[in-house]
Formats: sequence, structure tokens, C-alpha cells
Amino acid sequence: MSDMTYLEAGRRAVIEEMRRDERVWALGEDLGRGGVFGQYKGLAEMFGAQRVTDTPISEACIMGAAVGAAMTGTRPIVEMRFSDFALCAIDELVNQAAKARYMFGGQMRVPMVVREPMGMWRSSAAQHSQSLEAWYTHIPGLVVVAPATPEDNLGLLKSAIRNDDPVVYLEHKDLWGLTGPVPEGEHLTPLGEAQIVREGDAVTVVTWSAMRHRCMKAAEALEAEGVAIEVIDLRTLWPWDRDTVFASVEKTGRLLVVHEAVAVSGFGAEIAASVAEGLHHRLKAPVRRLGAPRIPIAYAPPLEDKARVTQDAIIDAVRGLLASAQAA
Amino acid sequence: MSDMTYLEAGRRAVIEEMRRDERVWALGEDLGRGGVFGQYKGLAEMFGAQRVTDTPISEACIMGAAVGAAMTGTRPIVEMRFSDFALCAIDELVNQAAKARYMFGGQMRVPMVVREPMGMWRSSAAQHSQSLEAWYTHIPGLVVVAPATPEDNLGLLKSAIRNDDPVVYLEHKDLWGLTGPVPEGEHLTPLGEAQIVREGDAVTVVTWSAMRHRCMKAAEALEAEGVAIEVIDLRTLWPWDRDTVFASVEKTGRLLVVHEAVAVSGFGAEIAASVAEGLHHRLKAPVRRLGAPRIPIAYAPPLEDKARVTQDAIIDAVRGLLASAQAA
Amino acid sequence: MTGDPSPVTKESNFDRERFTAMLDTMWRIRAFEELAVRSLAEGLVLGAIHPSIGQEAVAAGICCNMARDDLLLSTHRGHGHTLAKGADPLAMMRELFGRAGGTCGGKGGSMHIADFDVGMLGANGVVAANIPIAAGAAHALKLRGEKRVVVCIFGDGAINRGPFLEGLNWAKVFNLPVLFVCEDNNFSATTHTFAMTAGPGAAARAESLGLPAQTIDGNDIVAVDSAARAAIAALHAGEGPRLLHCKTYRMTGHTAVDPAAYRDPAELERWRGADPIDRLSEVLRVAGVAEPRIAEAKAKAYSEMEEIYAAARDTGWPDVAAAFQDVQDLGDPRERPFS
Amino acid sequence: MTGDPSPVTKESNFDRERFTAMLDTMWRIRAFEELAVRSLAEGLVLGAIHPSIGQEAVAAGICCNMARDDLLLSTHRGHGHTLAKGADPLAMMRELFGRAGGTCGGKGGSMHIADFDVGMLGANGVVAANIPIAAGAAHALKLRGEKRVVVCIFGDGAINRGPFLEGLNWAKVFNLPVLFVCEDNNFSATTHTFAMTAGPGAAARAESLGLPAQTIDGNDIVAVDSAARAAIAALHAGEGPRLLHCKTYRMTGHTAVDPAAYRDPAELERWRGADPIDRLSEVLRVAGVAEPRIAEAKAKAYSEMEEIYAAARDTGWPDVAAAFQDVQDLGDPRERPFS
Ligand SMILES: Cc1ncc(C[n+]2csc(CCOP(=O)(O)OP(=O)(O)O)c2C)c(N)n1
Ligand SMILES: Cc1ncc(C[n+]2csc(CCOP(=O)(O)OP(=O)(O)O)c2C)c(N)n1
Ligand SMILES: [Mg+2]
Ligand SMILES: [Mg+2]
Repeated sequence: MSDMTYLEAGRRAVIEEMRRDERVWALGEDLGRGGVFGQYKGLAEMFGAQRVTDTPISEACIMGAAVGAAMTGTRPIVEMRFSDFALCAIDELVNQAAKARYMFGGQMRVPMVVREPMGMWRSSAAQHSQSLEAWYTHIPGLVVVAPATPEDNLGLLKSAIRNDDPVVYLEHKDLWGLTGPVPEGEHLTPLGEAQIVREGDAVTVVTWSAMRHRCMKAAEALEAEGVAIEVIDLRTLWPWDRDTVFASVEKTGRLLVVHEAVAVSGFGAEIAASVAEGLHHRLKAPVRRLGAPRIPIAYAPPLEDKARVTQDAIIDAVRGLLASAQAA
Repeated sequence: MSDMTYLEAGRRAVIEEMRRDERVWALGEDLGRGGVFGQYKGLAEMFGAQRVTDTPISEACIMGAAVGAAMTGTRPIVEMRFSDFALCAIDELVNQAAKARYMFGGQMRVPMVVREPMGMWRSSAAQHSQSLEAWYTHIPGLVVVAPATPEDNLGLLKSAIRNDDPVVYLEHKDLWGLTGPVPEGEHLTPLGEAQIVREGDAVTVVTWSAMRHRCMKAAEALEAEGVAIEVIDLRTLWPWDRDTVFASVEKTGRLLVVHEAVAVSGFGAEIAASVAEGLHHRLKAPVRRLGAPRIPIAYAPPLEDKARVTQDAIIDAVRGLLASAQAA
Repeated sequence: MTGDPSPVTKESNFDRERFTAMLDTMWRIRAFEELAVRSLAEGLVLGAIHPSIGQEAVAAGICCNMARDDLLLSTHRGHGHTLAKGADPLAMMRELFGRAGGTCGGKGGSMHIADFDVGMLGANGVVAANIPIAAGAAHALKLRGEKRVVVCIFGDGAINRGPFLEGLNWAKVFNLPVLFVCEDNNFSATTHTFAMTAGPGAAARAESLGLPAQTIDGNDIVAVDSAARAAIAALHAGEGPRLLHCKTYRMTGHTAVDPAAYRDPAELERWRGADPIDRLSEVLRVAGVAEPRIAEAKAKAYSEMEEIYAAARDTGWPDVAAAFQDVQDLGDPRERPFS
Repeated sequence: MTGDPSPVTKESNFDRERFTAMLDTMWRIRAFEELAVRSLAEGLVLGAIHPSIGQEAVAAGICCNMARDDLLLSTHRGHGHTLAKGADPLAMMRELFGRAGGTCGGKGGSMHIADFDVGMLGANGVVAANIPIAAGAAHALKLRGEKRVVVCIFGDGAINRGPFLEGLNWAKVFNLPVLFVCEDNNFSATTHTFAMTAGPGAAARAESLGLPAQTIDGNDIVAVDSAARAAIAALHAGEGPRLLHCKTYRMTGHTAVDPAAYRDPAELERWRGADPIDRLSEVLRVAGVAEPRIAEAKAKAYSEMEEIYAAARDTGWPDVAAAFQDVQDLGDPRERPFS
């Protein structure tokens, strides 16, 4: 294990997979200068401008070209810069990449990874802060991944690049600088497996991406009160790890889902509804979701903060679940 | 009351609102010849080619131009032809139309209606059959409407055109030919109000769009077994009528949500999760959702049918809810 | 009806074999389309179809210049392109009928026919969507150092969608081996495309992006063939992307059920007089090809397609298990919270 | 640095007042931008900002030809355009600081500044997104039979996005009163735009769509002014949309924190020598404007902006209730299953 940032871990994943498989290449705006966040720093020098290629500001064509290139024996890594800009390439992702294999009767595959840095970042306002992971989980043909730690950004991105179907890979902009231990050698995190980050018996808290860390802080605060919550980082949103979540809820009898995205029709709804359907009679309290209110994200910090799920809100939600249990 | 098709009712709504308010106009491909389904038949002759305008095949610009026109004192009705093609204009709808009022601090409004004929239609395959209403309910700034009857297509479309914020208006392609009674005079259906289509005490079945009719058939079949289900047509998906749904579930103690869209992360998840959160202790059985499996929609009927929610599936689900109630 | 049919005489070094084979191809397309239309009326074809009747010279004239492993991308009006690229018409008809053994196993239908074995990377239900995909396929060929080329055919309506600009700009910036073919049949569904198109059109737009472009009579297969041959040679020479604007005419409605009441009957008549099959037949006569051979092209095509029609009709439905296959390897597509 | 600065002498009927006022505007933009950059370093500006230092001649030269109720659409690099259109710099600075009284009440920030009272319909965080919106605004003006015009400014990188094609085609097809201005500062973020742009660029693309287009020296405000005046007159004459390609140079990094290490320092030096403010000052001297008046333009601008800076700094945060206002009238934006 050595310490590494979340950004550096993603960079290392790309380097290792490009070394391993010459069919892998990356395309996106400004990649020749390392990309907007530096995730590709030095890669053009390492692999040449053909394999780490700058592109015009043409999101639709970046995505569409990747689909054609994936059908033609290569494995593109698409850089969308901000997940918000992927909205300029939705036909290419949803109508083309996600459906081609099926529509064409399995004649080919579309092995591509779409990197979409997402989430809130101080004062980035409504068009540079969105979290739309729920959309992608709704689309047949897409795998959806959202790493929360340096170790997982290494292991999941490598696995995503090796996956033979399109993967929407959602890194969180606020985590780029996060430092953490990363294994030395070859490290692959299997897609579809959640991680129990902290064991507990009071409440099962399911989360992913940046919210994992806020949930862990809440867990520490609650521990002082003698409340031990179990924190599960889903890591892969589609397919999500039902077994791990269900096993945990069978143990705790209580579910709280926490995500940064708008709560209404967020992916938390799918998890909460699934648990309510499958484990109703095992629940000691109603399932609960925590997400953003249904508002665009504002620029001024006091307004922007209204769209944030806070540590206090998580703690209150857990207390509420324990209280309502008595009520039941 | 006089009988009228769902298509004709929508056409009448546009005619009445264009007569009433000269700021209203419609834009889309082939509108001069009535539009691809004939929803605009004769309107160009009635109101002139300027107010019922043909457009190039430029979905992004159709949507974007409507945003600019809505900011500049007109009230555009955008015709997207198939909801699948709206995926070519998502930045314009989600990053621009939905956020402009908020981002600009309420300096203006964006009064536009985006008509997106949706849903399965015999053998239209993966790119002409999608139901993506859940996506829009997740986006702050958007109102989402899905009429199921001629009367509601008249009343809801008129209300949508009068609404001062963007409305995604999802007509179902399979309902164009449906005939039903429609009031003679001015008829407005308020946005945000569900309709209890059939009263019952056994199970609350929440649905919308074409599925309303399949649920009603199931209700008749179940009546023969002495089971009376309450069928609620949501009509407006955002904001949805929580009060009506919650009141019904308090009465029945059982919820089944039925929609045509993919079940995973469909809008049924939001309703099921909300009810599970709010009425857990009143539930006699777990909440349930019925939707499509997570597969693209195929062309060949036997494969296409696998993506359909059938009347039998609805009946089985109701029976299951009643059975599991005993189990509880 | 731009340009004059190229001068051909008994003496000219005109390749009779080659063009007689093209006549065969054109008749096969015409016969396939007519049968598809008939089959729709009979309820055998299940979804919308967009016939290419009257546009056969573009499909035949372009594709006869492509190697089997060159890549073709087409549109919703793609039966002719697919046949000309060498796909099996029985598999295609089965696809239209939604039967087992269809090119896509019955999952795609007319708007999603693809046959990767012959380098046909798919029709597309979304106008202009194949333009960036074609650029990407060519990008991959370049990365892999392959000598193959890509041809992307789209309609006149497609040039008003953003992906047209993005795809052509991309192909030129990366100097990719892709030939863009605008198959201009005058219509975008029920709209006369010129009324919604600013400026002179496809060729001028391509040239403004630095792509050499040429506008030709798309009903003159001799012209289409020579323009395509020259363009594809240029691709092989590494000269970068080009565009061909082929002016032809849609002799049917937009779909098989569209009566096209919006069109001037005189216009249709004029174009009937320029039927690409008649024009090639005449050229062959002038070139001295025997009448029976010319007649045989038609007869063979219709008998072939009648057999195919019967065989497709007698094929069963696909195995329903396929509904849940080839979605994605991870996750259970049956995933349904409850059922 | 295309074209020569237009010849001006003491004698020529050169409008000294007009151009001296433009010098005032240019200095106000320069001073505003420099203060915004300083304020970012001080932590007062909260999000990314994209300075327009070196590009002031485009903002000032275009906007001085617009009436207050003409409509302007801008980009993420829009401070200069917004100021030149007549917005209150204090409200703008407050917006950058996220304070009460900002143009958007602190909700938008630098990339979403808008001031509908002066016809400024917004910057935009999405490259090229304002092009269709501008076409639509002009479409509405036409439908309403108004005489106003629309100007849409975008960068050189925006011409490679689909909405550029769709919006220009639309404006021409409907003959709309909109002037498209490509403010070409050589860069798309860290990329030299020419390397990602096929063909000669904005003007050629516009001409291929039937829009009259002109390429001018964007650092020569005399040239920008006359080209803009002529173009806007043509709009008023109902001659349809046009495009101006203004060649200028981004003297800062892409954002205020970008050191632009990727750029050749010599290139920057060359362009520093063509600073649009220096060039206009020289023209005014030649035209006989007194030195003190020229110096005053700068001094006044900086003192104005220093006051604004102080006033903005001393303004409080917006009322948090605003976070839930102006989302949409229907539905409760607080809607949160649980909290
Ligand atoms: C993005 C998109 N918009 C609209 C449609 C509906 N549509 C299908 S074909 C067609 C006309 C296309 O015209 P053209 O590109 O000239 O092709 P043609 O049908 O003439 O072969 C339209 C508008 C679509 N399939 N995709
Ligand atoms: C659709 C989209 N893609 C990418 C970006 C990220 N981005 C912001 S500014 C910029 C460069 C734009 O270059 P140009 O249009 O020339 O404007 P300039 O910054 O030079 O003023 C990019 C790529 C964006 N905002 N929107
Ligand atoms: Mg056409
Ligand atoms: Mg630029």
C-alpha cells in the first residue's frame, strides 16, 4: 500500500490498462495538456497523441465516434469533462452505445468507458454541479460506476476499461484531491460488488461517491452516542449489490439511503423501493432516503448549501429511524 | 360530452389555446402537413405557417430556439415527434429550459410545452418505443404530464400551454386512436391532480398513460373474483398528487404501481419509496412495482412482448399483495 | 437530374460486365423493396419501412466500389445499401418479418438492419446519428493502421443536424478514410428539404470544412460509379475524407404507407422519366449488351425475391429467450422488482 | 492581427466623442476584469472566471451599435459583453461574489450573468448553447413583428459544436434578425483551436449556409464598429442573419488561475503589442483627442471599479429563502422524502 490521490489513482488505472492492451485509447478536450483536472497528465507524452487524443468541442461526436471506434476493434475511454456536458451527447450514449449490441442481435459489442466527473464543487452553479447517476441506471445496456476512494478509482476504472459493454464512470469532482492507500501491484475491483465500509447493527446506510465520506463522519459522531451504523458503499450502481444490502438490512432492520443527487427519482428511490418490497416484514422502521431538494444548484454558498445533504441531516435521519422503531 | 379521439382532443387543445392567446405557436418537423401523427392537421392553414411552423431536422435547435422564444414573450409548443428524439435536445431541455429561471434569479420565465409522443407501439424497436418520464421528474424546473384519455389530453394540454414554466408533455403513441367522451365547452384539467378512476378497498393501483387502461381491464377481471382495486391515474407525474395516493393507501393498506417504463429507477420507484417511507406502519403488505425488465425494446412481437406489462401480470401482482397480507 | 448521362458507345472502353452486374443489383433492390411493401400490406412486415425505390443507382454505384471488409453505415432507408454491400436478402427479409434468422435475430427490424460479416455496421433510426459513428469507425481503422475505408450514407435532411457538422469536422481534423454520401431524394419525410436548408447544401457545407465535395446525378449510375471510385481511391491514398452529393428522387412516400399527397404529381412523372434502372438499361443497350441479358436482370431479381419472400414467410419466430440476451453481461436484465 | 487599422487623421470625419466613449468602455472592462481576477485570489470571487482581457474591442465595438432593448447573448467569458451592453457593474461584481443584489441574486455567478433589463439574455456555461437560444429570441421578435435585433457572441471553439450549424441554418431559413459574432481568441481552453478546426473557419462555414460573413481584426475597434454597424443595419433592413468573425487574442489563461504554460511567450508578446486599448488610444491621439482625456478614461475606470469592489465586498449574502424560489411554480421544491 502507498498513498495516492483519487485523481492519481484514476490516472494510474488508465496508464496500466493502456500498457496492458494497445486497443485502449482516450479521447476528449484538452487531453494533450492533461485534461481539465489533470487526470491525463503526461499520458500524451507517454502513449502519443494518437492514443491520448485532443478533440474538438464536439461532445456528440466524441461520444458517437467512440461508439463507432468501439464497434471497430478498439476500446475508447471517453472524457466528458463535466457530467453536465454529457447532456450534449445523450442520443449517442442512450440510443446508440447502450442499444447497439441488442438492436443488432449481438453481432458486436461496444466496449467503451465514459468518464463523467460529477457532483457539487464549491460555487460551480447549476450547469457544472449535477449528479445524474439515476438516469443511467434506468437505461438497459449501461453499467454505472461511482468510485469514492483512490483505491476504488484505481480498481474500478481498470475493471470498467476491461468490461465489454459501455460503462458510465462517474468520478466525483470534489474527490480529486482525496488521498488514501492504494495497493502496489495489479489491483482490480470487481464491478457489481458493494463494500461494507463500517460494520454496525443499528441502521444500514447505503451510499456512494462523495457521500460515503460524509456518512463515515456521521458514523463516528453517532458512535459517541453508542449508535453503530453499518455503512455500505455501493461503488457500482448498476448492477447494484442487492445481496450485500439485503443481508445488512436483514441484520439491522433499518435502511437509510444517502446520495448527493436530487432525492426525487434519485437512485435512492430504487434501493428504498426494492428493500421495502423485499424485506417489508423484516423492517423495524420505514425505509428512508436522503438526497437534495428538487432545486437547481445555486452559486452563492448559503444558497448552494441548501442543496447539500449535511452530516447533521444524516445523523438526524438515523436518530429518526431508531425513534420510529420504538414507535412501531 | 361528445366522443373524440385522444389525437383529436390534443389537436383541439392547441387550436383553442392558439385562438385564446396569440403568443402561442407550435414548431416541429412536418407540422405544415399535420405532423407525423396528424396531431396538427389543418392548423397551418388555420393559423398560418408562421404560427404552426415546419422546422429543419434540428432537434437541438428546435428545443433551444423554443427556450429563446419563450424568454422573448412567446409561448412555444415544441413537437419532438418521438420522445426518443428528444434525446438529441437534452442539453437544451435540462441545462437550459429547466434551469434558466432559477439561474438568472427569476428575471424571466420559460413558458414552453414539449410534446414527446412516447411508449411502445407495435414493432417500433429500441429507438422508437421508450418511456423516459422518470428522467424528467428528476430534473428541477420541469413539470411532467402524461395524459391517458381524450378528455385529459384536452384538459391537460390546455393547462400545460397556460403554465409559465416548461412542461414535458408525454402523449402515448398507442393512444392516438382511443375514442372517449370530451366536454363540449372550455375544459381545463388542473396540473398536479390525480384522478381516482375506479374506487376499491383491496389494493391501491397507481398508474398513468396507456397503462391506465390495462389496469382498468385487470380491475374488471378481478371484480369477478370479488376483488375491488382502486385505480388512480396520476396524470401529472411532477408534481404528483401525494395526497390522493396517500389517502387511498391509508384506506387499502396496499400499493401497486404500474408503468410501462423500465421498472429499475422508473418513476414507480419514487412513488413506492415515498409510500413506504410515509405509510410503512399502515401497510398490510409490502409496496409493489410493475414495470418493464431492463432490456431495450425488440422488434419481433414475441420478443417485444417480453418488455410489456401484461394484464395477467397486474392481476397476479394484486393477488400476490392480498396473499402476502395474510402471510404478514 | 443534374449533369448529362455520361457518353457511352459500343466502342467506348465501357465495362459491360461491370455495369450489367450493377443492373442486376439495382433490380434486386427494386424487387426487394416492392416485396417488402407488399409484405407490409399483407401484415408480414411489422414496423415502418422506408423504401428506396428510385434511388437504386446510389446504393449500387457506391457499394460496387467497396471491398467486402470496407465498412458501410446507412440510414432508416437502408435496404438497398445493405443488399448492395452483400448482405443476404433472406436474412434481411426475415428481419423485416421479425423472424428467426433475421440479420439481427428479429431484434432490430428495418431501421436497425446490420450485417457485420459484410461490413454493414447498421441502419439507424436516428437521422444523422451514423455520421459520428462512421467517423469513429474510420478513426479506429487509422489507429489500427488498417487499409480499409468507411462509407457513410445519409439523407438530405440529415445535413441540418449538428452531428453532420461535428462528424465532418472530426473526419477532416483527424484525416480519416471516410466517404460521406448525401443521398438527396428531395424530401425529409413530408417536407421539401430545400425549404428547410440554408445555402447551397451538402457539398458547399463539406467544402467549408475543407472536404473535397462533388455533386452528381444520383440517377446516373455511371456517374455515381466513377465519382465513388475516384473518391475511394483518394481515401486509400490517405487524402482524407470527402463528400459526394448524389441527387436522386424518392419515388414512394416517406414510408410504405405514405401516399405523399403533398407532392406535385408532375414532379413525380418527370422523375419517373429519369428512372435509374431505365437509364442504365438504355446505356447498356447503347453499349451493345444483348436485350435478353437486360431482361434477365429483372426476371432473375423478381424470382429470387419471390423465393426469399416465401422462405421468410415460412420461417418461425425467434426464440423468446433472446429477449433477455445481448443486453449487457453484467446484471440481470430480467431485473424486475416484482413479477 | 488581420487587416490594417483603418486610416484616421485629425481631418477625417472620425467621430471623436464616439470613440472616446468606447475607450472609456474598454478601460471599464479591463478594470472590471483585473479586479475580478484580484478578487478571486482574495477569495471574494467564488467560482471559476474567464477574463476577457485583450478582447475588449469586440465587446465595446459590437455593443455600442446595439439599442438598449436589442438582445445580446454571450458566453462563459461574458463580463465585457455584459458591461458594454449597459449592465450595472456593481450588480455584476456582487454576482461574482455571490452576494445579495447580484444580477441573478447570487444564483448564477460569472457563467450565468444575465440582465434582462438591458437586453442581456445571459452568459452560458455550455459552449454554443446560446446560439439556438439566440435564433429563437430572434424568431420571437419576428413573430411579434418587432424591430429589435439579436446579437449572439460565441468563441472560436463553439463553431465545432452542432448547435452552431443548427442555429445558423435556422436563422437563415427563417430570415431572422440575428448577428452571430465569433470572438476568436485563438484558444479553446488549453487547445489551439485551429488544430481542432477543419477548413478556414467561422466565416466560410457561415457563407456555406448562405449567411454573409466578414472576418475582421477584432483588436481594431474602428473596424469592429464599422462592421457591426453595417451588419446591424442589414438586420434592420430585413436582409437576414450575418456573421462577423473577429480575430482577437486571449491575453490571460483560460480561467483566472490558468498560467497558460502551453502558450508560446513570444506569441503573447506579439499580441501585447496589438493591445486593443493601446491601439484605440493611438488612433485617438492621431485624431487629435487630448492626452489628458485619454488618461482620464483609464483613471476613471479604475476608480469606479475600486469603489464597486469595495461596495460588493461590503454587501451581505442573499436571503437563503431564495434557494427555494424561482424553481417552478408547481410543486414544492423542498420536496424531500425525508428531512
Ligand atoms: C433525430 C431524428 N429526428 C427526426 C426523425 C424522424 N424522421 C425519420 S426519417 C426523417 C426524414 C429524413 O430525411 P432524410 O435525411 O432526407 O432521409 P430520407 O428519409 O429522405 O431518406 C425524419 C424526420 C428521426 N428519425 N431522427
Ligand atoms: C458543451 C461544452 N463542452 C465543454 C465545455 C468546457 N469549456 C468551457 S470554455 C471552453 C473553451 C471554449 O472555447 P471558445 O468557445 O473559443 O471560448 P473562449 O473560452 O475562448 O472564450 C470549454 C471547452 C463547456 N463549457 N461546454
Ligand atoms: Mg431525403
Ligand atoms: Mg476561444
